[in-house]
Amino acid sequence: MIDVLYFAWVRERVGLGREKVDTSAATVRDLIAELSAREERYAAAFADLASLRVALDQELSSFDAPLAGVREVAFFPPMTGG
Amino acid sequence: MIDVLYFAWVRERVGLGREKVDTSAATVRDLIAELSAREERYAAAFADLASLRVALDQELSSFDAPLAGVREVAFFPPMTGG
Amino acid sequence: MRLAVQSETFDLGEEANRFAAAQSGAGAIVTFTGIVRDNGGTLSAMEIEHYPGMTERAITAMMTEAQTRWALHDVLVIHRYGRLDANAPIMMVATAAPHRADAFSAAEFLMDYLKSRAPFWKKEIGVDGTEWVQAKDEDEAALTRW
Amino acid sequence: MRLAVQSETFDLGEEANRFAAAQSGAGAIVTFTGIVRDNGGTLSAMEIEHYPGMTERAITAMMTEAQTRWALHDVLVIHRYGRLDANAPIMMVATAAPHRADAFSAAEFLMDYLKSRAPFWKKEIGVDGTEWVQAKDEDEAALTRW
Repeated sequence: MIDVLYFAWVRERVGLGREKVDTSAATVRDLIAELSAREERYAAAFADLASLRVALDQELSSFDAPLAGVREVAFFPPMTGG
Repeated sequence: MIDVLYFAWVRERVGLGREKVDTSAATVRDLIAELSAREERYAAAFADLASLRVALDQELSSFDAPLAGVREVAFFPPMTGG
Repeated sequence: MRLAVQSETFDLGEEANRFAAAQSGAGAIVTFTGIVRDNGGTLSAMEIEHYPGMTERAITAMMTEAQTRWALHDVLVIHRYGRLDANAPIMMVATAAPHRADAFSAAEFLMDYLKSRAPFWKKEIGVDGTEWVQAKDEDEAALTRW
Repeated sequence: MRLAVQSETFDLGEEANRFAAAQSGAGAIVTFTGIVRDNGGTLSAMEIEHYPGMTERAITAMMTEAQTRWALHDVLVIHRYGRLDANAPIMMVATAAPHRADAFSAAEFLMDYLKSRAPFWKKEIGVDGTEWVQAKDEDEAALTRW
């Protein structure tokens, strides 16, 4: 089980901000494929990876990073703070 | 008659901050020569022109500038504000 | 070094004075305050989302890096989240240093990083609806100078 | 645009708040405050001399130039003269702009020019006597970037 978090318009498309996902995906990219296959709202959220960022255990990471040992995955658009 | 002002260590060497000078000096450089010839304290104040600045009627100027029409001449070291 | 990620507003003057009073021997204090622009009356509010935990970690790392790169006495960052009305303060950075160049550089560095590397997302609530603010190329480009 | 050349002290927070409150539509406010450093306890006070009339003219010209070069809403400069104790505020610059880059650049420009083109002369009153502060090459060099 892994905690998956969504922010900003990713959260709005998925329809929730946080969920527990039972997965054996090896990488972030595998997890995205798994979720996108599951329901249309995920496919919509993950349609354009170029406009998405991912953090693993609260550190910015890449879509090819392995999920082994990771407890928290977060998806969000590029940050626009300040 | 021209108002001559001195600031910072120039003022301290000359011994006063402002005086009226009766002069027919054509340029700032002529005025400096005239004052320096008059008394030792002026010669001490004007000894090193490289470390002096001059303003004519409150605008930074040069030692070769003409004094015709000028009412106020000020001598001071490079500024160190802030 | 103090970081506050908060929904409450803050008072620029009060924060600046508290920050300055805590310094000893600093010759230069720079503050930057960001304010919600009303864009000529078309924007009524802004909603800022953050990632509790990661937001604090990311900003703390930026503040630590600023203190490594410049000779600083102290750094302060306040950043709000939630709904902010037009003309309300969004965030503030303050730096204290012996010399002005360090205080200015560190404040600009922190602003550039906060804009595009701190986990905050802004949604504009305008008279014509709401819209997520998109990341700007110029904000990304600003990072290359550091 | 406000310029105050004064012997009285000023309150950073109060001035920053008054400046910010007067703005409308500014997204970015930068303040710089210069403070008398005690140089590790060796400096007890500073005496600042100015040239009444020319000082105001020179700074006004700098402020006008800043407003010409950058998109600014407003500019504030406060500069003190007379005897200033260690840790007292010497001067303050504030800029308000739609965007942060303009606010930062204008504040740095004004600081660089105030340091070496505004008619002020500083004398340090230390435990070992008094000394006029000499102009620094680095302050002169800082002007070349503008």
